[in-house]
Amino acid sequence: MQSPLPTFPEQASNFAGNVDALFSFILMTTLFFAVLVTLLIIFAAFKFRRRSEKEVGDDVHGNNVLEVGWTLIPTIIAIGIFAWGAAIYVNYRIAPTDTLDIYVVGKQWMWKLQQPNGRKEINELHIPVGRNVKLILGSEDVIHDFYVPAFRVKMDVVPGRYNTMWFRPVKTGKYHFFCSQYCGTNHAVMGGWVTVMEPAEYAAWLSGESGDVNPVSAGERLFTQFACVTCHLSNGTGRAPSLNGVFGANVLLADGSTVVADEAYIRESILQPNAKIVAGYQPVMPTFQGLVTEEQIGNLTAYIKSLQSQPVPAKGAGIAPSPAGKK
Amino acid sequence: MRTEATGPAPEMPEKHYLNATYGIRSWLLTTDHKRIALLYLASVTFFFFIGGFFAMMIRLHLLTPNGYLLTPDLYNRMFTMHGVTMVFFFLIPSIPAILGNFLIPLMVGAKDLAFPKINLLSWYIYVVGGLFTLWSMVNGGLDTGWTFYTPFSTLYSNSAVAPAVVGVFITGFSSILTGLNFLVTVHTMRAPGMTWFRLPLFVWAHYATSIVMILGTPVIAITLGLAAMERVFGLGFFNPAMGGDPILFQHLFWFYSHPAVYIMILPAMGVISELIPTFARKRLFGYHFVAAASLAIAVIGFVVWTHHMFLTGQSTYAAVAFSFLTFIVAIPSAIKTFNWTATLFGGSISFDTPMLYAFGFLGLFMIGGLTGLFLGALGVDINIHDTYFVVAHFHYIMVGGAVMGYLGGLHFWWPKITGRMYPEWLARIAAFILFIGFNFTFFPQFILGIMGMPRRYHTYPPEFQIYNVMSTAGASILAIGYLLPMVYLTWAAFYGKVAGDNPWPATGLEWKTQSPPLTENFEVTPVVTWEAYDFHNRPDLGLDVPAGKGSPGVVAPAHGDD
Amino acid sequence: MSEHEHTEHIVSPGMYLAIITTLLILTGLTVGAAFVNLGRFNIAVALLIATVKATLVVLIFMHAKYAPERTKLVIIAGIFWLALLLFMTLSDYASRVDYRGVRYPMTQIISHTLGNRG
Amino acid sequence: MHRTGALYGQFKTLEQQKDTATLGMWIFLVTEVMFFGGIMLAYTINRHTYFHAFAMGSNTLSLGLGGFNTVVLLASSFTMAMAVWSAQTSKKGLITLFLSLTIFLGFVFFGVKYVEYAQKFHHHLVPGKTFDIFYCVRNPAKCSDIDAADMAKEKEEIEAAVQADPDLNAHAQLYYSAYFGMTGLHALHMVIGAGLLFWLLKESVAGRFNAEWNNPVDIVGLYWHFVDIVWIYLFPLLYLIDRHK
Ligand code: HEA
Ligand code: HEA
Ligand code: HEC
Ligand code: CUA
Ligand SMILES: [Cu+2]
Repeated sequence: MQSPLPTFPEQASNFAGNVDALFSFILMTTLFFAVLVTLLIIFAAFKFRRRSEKEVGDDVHGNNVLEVGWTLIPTIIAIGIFAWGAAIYVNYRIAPTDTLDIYVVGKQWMWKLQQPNGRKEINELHIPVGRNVKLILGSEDVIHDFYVPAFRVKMDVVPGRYNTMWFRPVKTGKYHFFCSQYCGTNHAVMGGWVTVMEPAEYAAWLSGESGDVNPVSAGERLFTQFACVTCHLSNGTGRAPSLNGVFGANVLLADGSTVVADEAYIRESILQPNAKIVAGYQPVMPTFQGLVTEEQIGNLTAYIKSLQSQPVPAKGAGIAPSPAGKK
Repeated sequence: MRTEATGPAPEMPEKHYLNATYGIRSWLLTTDHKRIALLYLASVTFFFFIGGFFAMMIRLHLLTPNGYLLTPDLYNRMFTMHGVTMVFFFLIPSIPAILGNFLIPLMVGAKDLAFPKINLLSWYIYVVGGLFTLWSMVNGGLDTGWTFYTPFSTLYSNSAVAPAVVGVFITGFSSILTGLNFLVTVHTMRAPGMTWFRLPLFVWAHYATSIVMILGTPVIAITLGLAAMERVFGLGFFNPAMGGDPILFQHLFWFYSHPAVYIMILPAMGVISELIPTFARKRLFGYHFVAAASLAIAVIGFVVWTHHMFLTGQSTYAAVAFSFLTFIVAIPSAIKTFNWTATLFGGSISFDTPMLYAFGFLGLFMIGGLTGLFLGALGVDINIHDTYFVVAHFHYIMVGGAVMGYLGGLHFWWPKITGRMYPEWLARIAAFILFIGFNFTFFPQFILGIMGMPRRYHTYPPEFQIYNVMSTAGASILAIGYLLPMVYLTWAAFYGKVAGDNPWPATGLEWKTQSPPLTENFEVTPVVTWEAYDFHNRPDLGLDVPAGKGSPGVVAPAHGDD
Repeated sequence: MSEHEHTEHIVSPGMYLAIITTLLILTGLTVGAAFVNLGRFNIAVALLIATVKATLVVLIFMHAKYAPERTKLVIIAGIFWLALLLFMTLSDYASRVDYRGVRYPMTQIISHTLGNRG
Repeated sequence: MHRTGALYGQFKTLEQQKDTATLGMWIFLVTEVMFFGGIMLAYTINRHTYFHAFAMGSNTLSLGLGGFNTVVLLASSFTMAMAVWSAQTSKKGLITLFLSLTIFLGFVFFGVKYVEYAQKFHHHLVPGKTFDIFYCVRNPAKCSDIDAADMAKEKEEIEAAVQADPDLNAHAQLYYSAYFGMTGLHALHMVIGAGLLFWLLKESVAGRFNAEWNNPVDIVGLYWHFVDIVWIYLFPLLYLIDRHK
């Protein structure tokens, strides 16, 4: 850190300047009163100290002019501070319309964040500098709070409802974010980093070229990004079969034959889905020929393989299991 | 009437409330408000040291960023139990149930409170509630934060929430009964001549406090009751899985708990309003304004509660309205501060220990209160809500303000309570240590808050460490500061110099009876013919009133108004 | 202390009888009104009748009508504070624009935000 | 404090003592208002948000039983008022009679409440794990106390309500949370009131009350009437939601 006794963190959002300006204004006015009153007390304590054992003070009841004065002046100042504060807050609560919307879900004790294109992150948020960003906040269990000190903004994440917060990052860099509403054992480690990037960098990051080397997690991201997830629900209730446990299993096809789901079969299913139709399903899967690179197919396959150990739902199994409830 | 400087050295009176009867039973079954006050003193002090122990654990753990002293779960239990004990079992009952209980009947010239048995009952309720909470502390502890936010407290916490909540629920009724007793006493038990506007401001402050206790406490009771039933029987008002609303809990909680902060500060303000005139030997400047400010705080204090919820997603309009009201409620405190300061001018100021505490109160309460304005300002609260800035704010008011006021009051009335003086120089040193230690502990926390360190963190990024070290160092000084008075006040109660009826001298009715007082308080019911803090028309105090400086004698009507 | 030497006012049994009869009639009325479709005014009518009944009980059965001013002040303070609690809180609920009055079950939140694979 | 006859030592006159005690009771009642206020607030918000569930829940209550209990409680308020009158006019026999009547009516109320509660337990309508709004509709055999016509009507109502509110089962629990919370607290107050009445009865049999000294009767009366007022509100709020169909 810069100085041995640091104070304000960096000002990295559109709100930071305003919030700090108001803070300094209140600091100045309150300091004025505090210093004034303190000096008066010290002065009086010296000037009017008791000089003989039996001395008494003056016989004064009060002074109405003074009373009115020191009622009105603080009132006016207080209302001024209120108005300034309210202006910032209203601006903060009412988001502009052209925002980059990011879904944020808090759960004990991690954050899941999702970019508009479906790319998901855990305890990390990547955003472009200069864009208005709106976070849509939901919770899976208890109340959390998304807080970025460098942006000077926070908002509670309340189960049972959505809250929103918005800001515009104005400086690239990496900033801490915290959970700032007490949520249980690991409340203090439920944080992460916001990375503010140049727009071009952000676009590149978003398309997923950079970063991930782990094929399974890369595959998982692609699985969302290409919207496979919208049909292949893991619990088997979607339009397409659940892919849990598929790899290596015998698949019954619509024509009565069976086939072993190996790498080739997966690859074929992605590129020519209608070649082999799974029994009980409609041939509605679009082809991804030309949309996916070889590398991505590899990643997807790796991900599907990783689902081998996931529980296989009974076909058409009931409603989505409730993710809520006691941990 | 004796004044100590002239007459022979005072002696202990032969008969007083302490030696009227003997034995454990005579204490546990007493209906004497003065003895009940001492029962409260013992139990409240006990809880203060328990709470203080938790505080020390917190501070020691936070010495290093990773804190090796406690596990995360244990840390969470520490700050929760610290908050719960300090708020519900120490600060809320401290001044009202100890000093208020002891002094209000004396100050209004009554033989006892209106309902002495209910007064005793309230102490037993307090003890039962305390036992429940202690029991929960040793049986799994409590890790919800003192605010008990749902659904964490009702559905997720693995700690002993139910007994703790029941404990706080029960204790609430002790507070209700105390408030009820005070209100009725002030209305119907005043001595002849003790009109409303001759009441000491300590009584006014307690009248206002009682209003808050009466109207607010039942709401926390039902709220915690519902939360307990939700945890135990599955009621659903706060359970989002059933369509209930966790924010409703916060509304109900803060409807009480914001006004409750005024339960904690108003009595301390009452103490200060006694100390300053006494040690400046001068009327309190603007008596009527200070009395009215107490009532205004009590009333307006009820309509600002959502300032604790600005960022929960309450309606933007509501937040703006409540922020406005928050600034309005600060004004009566400002009025009081200015009137206290003005009282000093033209006074004859001495620096006895109680007055040192009064000075400490003025400075620290002011800082605490003024930082409340930062939090009340919506635009700034977005940043510092739930950071250490809040922690510093409320410790400045509650420890720097209320506890200083409490200790000041304890020293001031100790001679009345025990009949004996505390050691003056030791007491001054202790007050000084407390002041230094306090600022060392809590000032760095403001900066931590500005830097963005959230509260209730058992571990923190290393850039916050330097201020945490300062804070922990300060807390160690503070601990010594608290131990000293505890030791010497106890000592003084038995071996201190005999004080006499009115050692300071002060003007209140409580000083017109012997120290310690009789069980019936006064030998004959006093008739009041003077205004509060009037040093000029009180020849019985034996002070040098400059000729012509006194106001013409005030003649009292035969009996008081209502 | 008090110097209102108010002599006790004794309400006659006839008066009590009149009140209890009125209360019973009003009870019938409130049940009857519930079976008429008044739309959103059903609740208003029900509360109005209840308030009339409560007022009768307070004034006559509880002798508030003959009580000193101080007692009346206490009653009014009670009602006023109850109103503060109810209306100040409801003002928040009523003015939430973003998601007015709607609360979502948690399952729905999760599937909205993260698809069913949350 | 020492007691001289009826006068406690901290007071100077009986007048002052009575004045004090009455004021104390009124202030206590104000705390009760705030106590019930909290749960009223929860009720109001949820009734507004989940009106269908509340209407459906309300319609499962028996108007007959609820109405009967309302009459019983009002009547007990009347007898209580008469007990106070008897005390004020020193009619010692009548005090005992009216106090007994009040207690009797109180117990009638408990009896009816017991029947109502038992039925709700039986029908799995108590919030918690076993709660199931469809229980009776699905297991008509287990709910033989509902006759066929009512059952058909209930089924229809529930189906209509599910149409309007798919999460009916959860939200109906909120209604029953309100129902049990509010009536339960009310019943608790009545239990306390009944205890106080028994004590009064004992004192009145001993001939303690007369025109000079009737403070306890008066004060317990205030409390009993207050409990009645709570019910005056609870009855329409819980039993009379959306009854017209
Ligand atoms: C005794 C306790 C006490 C008292 C008296 C106060 C008094 C005040 N408090 Fe504080 N507060 C707490 C205890 C207290 N508070 C606690 C415990 C919390 C945290 C709870 C939790 O979450 O755990 C809290 C939290 C808290 C918050 C929520 C913060 C957050 O969580 O984001 C806010 C926001 O508005 C606030 C504001 C105020 C204000 C405006 C006052 C005012 O009443 C202060 C008035 C005093 C002055 C203003 C000083 C004197 C005046 C002058 C010297 C003249 C100059 C004045 C002007 C120019 C106006 N407090
Ligand atoms: C009246 C109220 C009151 C009082 C007096 C105090 C007193 C103190 N408080 Fe506390 N505090 C609260 C009310 C109070 N607090 C509340 C409501 C919270 C919020 C809880 C929550 O978030 O839920 C809180 C939270 C809180 C935190 C934040 C925890 C967190 O958010 O993670 C911290 C951290 O420093 C702290 C410290 C202290 C210290 C050092 C003292 C010191 O002043 C205490 C000094 C006293 C003693 C030390 C006792 C006497 C001495 C001995 C017994 C000697 C032997 C002991 C040793 C030396 C080990 N308090
Ligand atoms: C519009 C819906 C849809 C989308 C989008 C979709 N699928 Fe499918 N998928 C289906 C359906 C329907 C079937 C079953 C019928 C079939 O075999 O074509 C299927 C079958 C499969 C199978 C064979 C499953 C088995 O159990 O044998 C695999 C593997 C597969 N899809 C992978 C993918 C991948 C990878 C993606 C994304 C890159 C994807 N799908 C996107 C609808 C979809
Ligand atoms: Cu999540 Cu704190
Ligand atoms: Cu507050």
